[in-house]
Amino acid sequence: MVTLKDYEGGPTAWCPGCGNFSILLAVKRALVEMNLEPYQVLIVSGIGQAGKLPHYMRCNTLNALHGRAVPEAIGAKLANHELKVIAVGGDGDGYGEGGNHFMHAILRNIDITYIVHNNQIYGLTKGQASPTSDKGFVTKTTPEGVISLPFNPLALAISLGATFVSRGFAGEVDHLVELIKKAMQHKGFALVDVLQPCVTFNKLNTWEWYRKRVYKLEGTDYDHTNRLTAFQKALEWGDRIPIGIIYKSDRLTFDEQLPTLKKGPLVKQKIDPLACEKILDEFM
Amino acid sequence: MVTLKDYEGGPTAWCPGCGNFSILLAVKRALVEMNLEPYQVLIVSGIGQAGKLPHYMRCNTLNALHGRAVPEAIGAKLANHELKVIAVGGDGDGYGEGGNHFMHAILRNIDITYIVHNNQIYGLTKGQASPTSDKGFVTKTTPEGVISLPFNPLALAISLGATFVSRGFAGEVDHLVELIKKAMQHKGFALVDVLQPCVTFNKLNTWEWYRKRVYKLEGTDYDHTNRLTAFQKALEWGDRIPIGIIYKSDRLTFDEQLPTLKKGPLVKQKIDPLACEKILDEFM
Amino acid sequence: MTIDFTFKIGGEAGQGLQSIGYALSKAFAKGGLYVFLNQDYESRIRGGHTFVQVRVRNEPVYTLSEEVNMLIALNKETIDLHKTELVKGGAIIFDGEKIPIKAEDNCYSVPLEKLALEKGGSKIMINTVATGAAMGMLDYDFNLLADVLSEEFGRKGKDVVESNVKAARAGYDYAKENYRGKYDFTIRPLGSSKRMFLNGSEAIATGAIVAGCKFMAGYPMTPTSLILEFFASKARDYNLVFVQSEDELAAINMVIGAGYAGVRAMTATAGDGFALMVEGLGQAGMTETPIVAVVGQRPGPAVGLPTRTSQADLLFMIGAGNDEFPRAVFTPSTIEDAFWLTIKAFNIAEKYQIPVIILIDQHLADSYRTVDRFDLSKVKIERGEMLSEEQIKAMGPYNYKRHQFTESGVSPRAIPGTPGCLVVTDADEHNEEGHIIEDAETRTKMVLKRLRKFEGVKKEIEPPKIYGPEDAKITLIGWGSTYGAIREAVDTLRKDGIDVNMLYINVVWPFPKDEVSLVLSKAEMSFVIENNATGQLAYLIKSETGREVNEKILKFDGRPFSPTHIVKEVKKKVKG
Amino acid sequence: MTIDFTFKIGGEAGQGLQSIGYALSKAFAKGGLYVFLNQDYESRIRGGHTFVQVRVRNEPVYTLSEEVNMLIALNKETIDLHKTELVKGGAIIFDGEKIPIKAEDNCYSVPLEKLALEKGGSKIMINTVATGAAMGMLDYDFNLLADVLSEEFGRKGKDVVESNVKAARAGYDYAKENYRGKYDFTIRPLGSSKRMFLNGSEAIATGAIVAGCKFMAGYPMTPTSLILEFFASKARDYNLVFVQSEDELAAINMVIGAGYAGVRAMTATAGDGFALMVEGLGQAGMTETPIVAVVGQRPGPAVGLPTRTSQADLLFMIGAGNDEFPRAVFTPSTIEDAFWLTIKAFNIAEKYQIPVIILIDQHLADSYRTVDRFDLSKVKIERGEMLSEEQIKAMGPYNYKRHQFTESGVSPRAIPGTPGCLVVTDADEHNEEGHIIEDAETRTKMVLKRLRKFEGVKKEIEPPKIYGPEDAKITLIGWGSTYGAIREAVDTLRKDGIDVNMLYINVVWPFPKDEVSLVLSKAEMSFVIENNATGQLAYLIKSETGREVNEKILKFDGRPFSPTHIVKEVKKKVKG
Ligand SMILES: Cc1ncc(C[n+]2csc(CCOP(=O)(O)OP(=O)(O)O)c2C)c(N)n1
Ligand SMILES: Cc1ncc(C[n+]2csc(CCOP(=O)(O)OP(=O)(O)O)c2C)c(N)n1
Ligand code: SF4
Ligand code: SF4
Ligand SMILES: [Mg+2]
Ligand SMILES: [Mg+2]
Repeated sequence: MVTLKDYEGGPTAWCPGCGNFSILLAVKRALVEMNLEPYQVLIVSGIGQAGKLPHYMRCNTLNALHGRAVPEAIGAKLANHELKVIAVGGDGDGYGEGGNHFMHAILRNIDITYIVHNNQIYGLTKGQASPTSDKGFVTKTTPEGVISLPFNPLALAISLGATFVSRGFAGEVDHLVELIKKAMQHKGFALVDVLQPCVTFNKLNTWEWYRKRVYKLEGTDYDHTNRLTAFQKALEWGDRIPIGIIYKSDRLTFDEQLPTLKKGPLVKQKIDPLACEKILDEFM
Repeated sequence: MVTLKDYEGGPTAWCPGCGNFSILLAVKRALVEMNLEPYQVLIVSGIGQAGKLPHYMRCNTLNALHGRAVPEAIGAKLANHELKVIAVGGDGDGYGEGGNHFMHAILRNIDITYIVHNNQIYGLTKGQASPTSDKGFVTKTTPEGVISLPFNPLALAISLGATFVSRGFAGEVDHLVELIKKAMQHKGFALVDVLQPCVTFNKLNTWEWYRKRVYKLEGTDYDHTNRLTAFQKALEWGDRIPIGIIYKSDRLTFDEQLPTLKKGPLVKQKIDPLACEKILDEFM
Repeated sequence: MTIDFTFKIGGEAGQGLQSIGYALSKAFAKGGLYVFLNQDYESRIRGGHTFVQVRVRNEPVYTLSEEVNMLIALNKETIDLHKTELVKGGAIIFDGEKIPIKAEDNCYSVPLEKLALEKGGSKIMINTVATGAAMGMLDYDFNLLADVLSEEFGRKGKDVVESNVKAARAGYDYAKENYRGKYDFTIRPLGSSKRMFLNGSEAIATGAIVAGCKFMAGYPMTPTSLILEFFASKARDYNLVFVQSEDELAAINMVIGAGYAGVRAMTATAGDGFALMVEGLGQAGMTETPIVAVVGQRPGPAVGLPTRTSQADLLFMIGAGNDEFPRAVFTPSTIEDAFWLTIKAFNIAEKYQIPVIILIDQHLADSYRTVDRFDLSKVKIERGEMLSEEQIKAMGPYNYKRHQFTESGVSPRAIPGTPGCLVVTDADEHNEEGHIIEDAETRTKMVLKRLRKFEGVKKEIEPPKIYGPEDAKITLIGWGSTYGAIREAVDTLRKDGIDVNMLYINVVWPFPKDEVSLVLSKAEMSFVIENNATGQLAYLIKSETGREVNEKILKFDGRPFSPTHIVKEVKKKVKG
Repeated sequence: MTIDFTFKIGGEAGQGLQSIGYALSKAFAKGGLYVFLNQDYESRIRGGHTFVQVRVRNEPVYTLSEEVNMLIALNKETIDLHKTELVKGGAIIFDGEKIPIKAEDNCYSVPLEKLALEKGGSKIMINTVATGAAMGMLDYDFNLLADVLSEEFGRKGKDVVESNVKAARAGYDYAKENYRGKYDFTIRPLGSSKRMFLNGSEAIATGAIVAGCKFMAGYPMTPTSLILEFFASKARDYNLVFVQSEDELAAINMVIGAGYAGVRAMTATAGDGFALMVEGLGQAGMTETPIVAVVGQRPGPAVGLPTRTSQADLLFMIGAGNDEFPRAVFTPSTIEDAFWLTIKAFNIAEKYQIPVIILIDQHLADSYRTVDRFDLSKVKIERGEMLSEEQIKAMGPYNYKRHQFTESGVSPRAIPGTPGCLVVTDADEHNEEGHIIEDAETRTKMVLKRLRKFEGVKKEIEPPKIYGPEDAKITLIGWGSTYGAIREAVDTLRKDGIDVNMLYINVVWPFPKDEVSLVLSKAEMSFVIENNATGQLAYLIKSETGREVNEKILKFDGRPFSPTHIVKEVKKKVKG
């Protein structure tokens, strides 16, 4: 039996009170509850506070470049689709620098889980606006307040045909554990956007701010299989903020559609130069 | 009076029968009908067949890098917001390489018009799949057919809060002229995605294929001010493909929200080192 | 009899010049002749002006020739532009019914369109008719051409093959009946060949597959799109995965992910596309992930001349990336070199856990040559230190350290997913376990560990080769695709009594400092020959050896060197 | 009396060490003293270990000192780690109620937390109390500290100012009352200063605004985020536009768009972020668009040590981008240099229509120094050939050619939107009008035109400066932020009888070949001193001049050089 101890990592460098601790705990708990051994799991992370997550636990870890966790995760997954691959990063990381990869990963429906620590701020670089910062939010780079609309990852994901779109909250760990488990069980690209208070730099979207607004979709009569109502739900932001699975559907994954992978992971395929004579024949 | 002759450019390098010719004509006609002089207009283009458009007419032209037409257009617009700025590119250019900029330009609602020649293929590089290629489409890089979902620029734009989202068709030039004019008159980021047959490399989505499916929203009772039905409309693709304005709304543009620009274009601001003494005072 | 015969096939893009050139070449290759084919095309799909050159010899051929023996003109512009390149007695084949010119003596009109319609049933056959006509003019064995057409169109069904053969035959017969006698040059098969005919892109893509590259991600870009396309086309049969990525950043990072996971992985792009991969290159350097990147040079800066050739990215490749990390840069000179160096690239990448760049150019990527069949039994796969499940077990549970300090700097790899070990790495500076650190001591040791690997790489590199006598007075120095042109220039110059040899550098990094220095110390005079405007190899030689090359022959108009051009330039300096 | 006094303020991130250091520094600066402040911090926001050093002198100061006179310890770790750095008689200030250590003679406990709560009303005031205590120990003029606090907290209202002053006073009085007498070192104001106190980032951002830079786009990245933030904060008052872009690719391309439109524009990033701007750099080169990019070096490769210093991107900057195009790379050495070279960067960028890189590092970006107020009347704005509306008119309608061939290679610019002209340019190779071309002749001419501009740039560059006697036997060579440390090392070495000078290169490209060669030819022995592992400047010197530097003093652990370190290393080689 796998236990939380198996996932215990080194000391963290996050601020006391940061929402990241809860997310770290939720990830570990989800893995334990799924009875996965650390060696079966690969976490690919970006750069930022969120990106440090795998260093604070135990599993295979590829701490990628800022914004590039998703493509590195895709490469690793396609090379060895027996690995359970999770990509982790921040809102700046995933929706700013990595925005293009995010979109195209959705279109491909690669079978990975993507957890975004969405604190609506650039934490590690000390408090600049992020793509998800609310309008009017004053930060070091927006002294007059943010004037762009905040990036809505859920609506975007639904618009592009994502098959698993969800939102969690660092303040609801049990709920988050379930979300992460469901995301990992889902076949295809699964987004878990997690509202994460940054106690140091985001004095607007605080624990309190979120707690007051957040409500769980589970238990309501919300139907997460209808794309249109899901889209509507994804737009909800303000007094009430839904958490839970916003949208879920089924569609073949990228990996499933590759004939090659039916024969087993690429990494286990033999290298055999002599099997290539036929290619040379074509040039004769 | 400005005439089409004012916009007449050099010889083109497109294939005979290509949909790009109609788009070129529509752009010129729209500018003429808006009575804009070539010197008032800046076209920033990407790299690809579509990106060559400004070379085949007469106007200020910044032929940017592949995928970077939008940021270069943004920079130029903010430097001189009296210019009428159009960004032009292909589907690979704008939705593949430039996907991240596309998203963030929508969030900012910068006042530029973005025309995408969407031929669902990489034309200039001779026929690889593009982000908008239909599933199953066999191309040089997808010998077994495309396995990703096609990128839906309209749905995506609506999901991110774009204020002008439209689709034209190279086979409907009059309609396209009107669209482009409306897009240019619109304050904010205006998307004109144009279905453009590539007669050489796209043997699936041909003139005929489009003609059979395309229908105009103008004249129907479609209401392009409702975001939810617009989203639904944007998802329509297959037997029937709507063209026209899919969604339109109003929201302050990025440029309007910058206090600096109220004092006139940056490019006309004087450079006066001595006016900066106050900054030095702060260091004393 | 000596055969050295060049066809130039000109017309507009979209007229199928390439298929004429290819069919001719293949037919000659099948007849045991040696063939070199190069292409000149614009960044457009239809119209404009484009040409293909096919050079046929009875001896090995390495490069193009400026002297044209037969001009196959599919439009008038071709005649206007290239007439003067014809040697004395050179022929022009054209369709007199379509191109109204004052036919001179050497102009042989063939009713291409008429025959295409009559015999092939479609205008598309014009190029097949032209191919046949050229063969007829030379009285070459028609059956060999028919074989080629069968192979080419076999997939499309019997009917297509038949109408093509008919069209070719019509051209063949027309030319033979009307012009043999008047035109008397002949090419005959030398015997049945066992040679391949392929271009640089195909050689690299094949090399990658042979080397066990299982994963490729890339974003299309001239001149390396064909590498991606070729690899993609073989995915089903050879258990490969190809991903067309959304951009170049995704491509290199996917490749890093795959390399991390233990698979040989590659990307291909142009110099301008590589500009978007520079951060990823550093990531491979930092995480010690083996990757191979093919970079095809074309003139720049930025987009430049997308379909033309260049050698101006040499220093860029060596210096790209923030901070310092070992890498290798291979610059294959020929089709054979492209194939074998690709295999070596994977070996070096894995043994030293570094990124390896294969730097080619449009001329090498797009030019075809007849080469001896690659002997696959000679292929060596060296994956470096890669721990087996048993070895991991023997280490004790979770004792594995991805970035362990070692004398060689190389830390054994393990496959993520192996029970009992975790593979941890980081774009940040890290400790032996792969976890992020801040302290000065670990940092210093890690930098030195990474740099130490370069000493190993250096030992793997074969010294550059000399063509011609070791002790020649004059040395011509080149790298990359200019090999053929310089080699032939050496032959010509020596025949003309100029004592010259060639030093050829196909691995520019690690730079073969001592060998180059030695050669330069012996030569009385030295030239670099490069497709760039500043002489980058000359600069690198100076940086590395402290020695100045005497003269530079530079060309940066996007067109490849010809031997004649080099001969002329060398003579200017040597005589002057 | 000579004053050379170093404070080291240590603790965890988030404890406000920087504000202690800054307040101390400012108070000394106001008293006419010379101050240098440098920071050492980890890539985290709270916790870990971090420190600030403040060095105060009665003479100009250019660098840090390794000898600490007063350690202000906000936690125990600081004492453990840095105790040994104290000079004889050096003091430790700490809160004995919170940090239970065996107090030795030089340990001066101040109840920081207690006083903060009692007098300031909040724990936040701990650092203000500490600042006061340090001043009290030294019997410095309290009013100057009170002034600083008023300025700092003025925006936050009177109450905040008052409680801060009270807290500081409490610390001041406590220290003075309890320890003066026992501790007898004193610092007194030298007179009222007219000096500024700022860091490299502020100098560059200010330089940009002064130079008329109106547009900045950037993506945050240590160590240059402050440049972006400073610029953004001045947008309203100085009519600027700042855009935080979605990534670095957008940043540089926005800047190119703005530069094209006729506005001075800039971006700032780190070496790793610049790796994503390489294609854009080429685009600026190709379209001849003036842009300025600040690149702040930190250890790599890839993400490396994000908050530390490095000088390992020198060759990367010079070689970045496919194909060849002129650029300039400035490597400012001091705060003053950073300011003036930024202004020059804009002038050169516009006069020659090229990209200019300002290459700094974390140490220069984050370190503060007292400097004489910049004389803004000396600022020259040179925009190069920029056609007015009248000149355009005089040319006749639509006769303007953006890329006109000229002798200098520079084609006059016009502002898009000017009636009667069109400004056309292209990332592809183009003709004089700016339209895309394919032909070899235009291509060749355009390449040469672009490269010709470099000759003009070369003439603009001031020769590198020598510090110390011109004809010294030993020359220490540096670039960038090491100026101060090397300069002081020269002073020390000369005092110790070693005949040494310093050659300082603050423009590395175009490289001042002749001047460096001359200096090296005169020196009997030469050293490069660089924050990298391979000696990149030494390599560049060899490449450019053919001369080998004798010795390298290298350091690549992310920490800046100290003069002592350099002195020691030089002596090792000189004596040995
Ligand atoms: C290419 C690149 N650009 C910029 C940075 C600097 N950087 C590090 S983390 C970060 C953003 C952090 O914000 P986010 O992704 O939201 O993560 P958080 O710290 O808030 O968890 C940035 C801009 C970088 N490391 N690499
Ligand atoms: C950075 C970069 N990557 C790749 C290319 C090569 N390239 C030129 S055009 C093009 C795509 C063309 O497709 P699209 O954008 O749809 O335009 P189209 O030709 O179909 O109009 C590509 C990949 C490039 N020029 N730059
Ligand atoms: S800065 Fe914000 S996100 Fe980062 S660790 Fe601190 S609280 Fe968490
Ligand atoms: S390749 Fe396609 S898109 Fe390009 S010009 Fe030809 S038809 Fe048009
Ligand atoms: Mg964040
Ligand atoms: Mg396209």
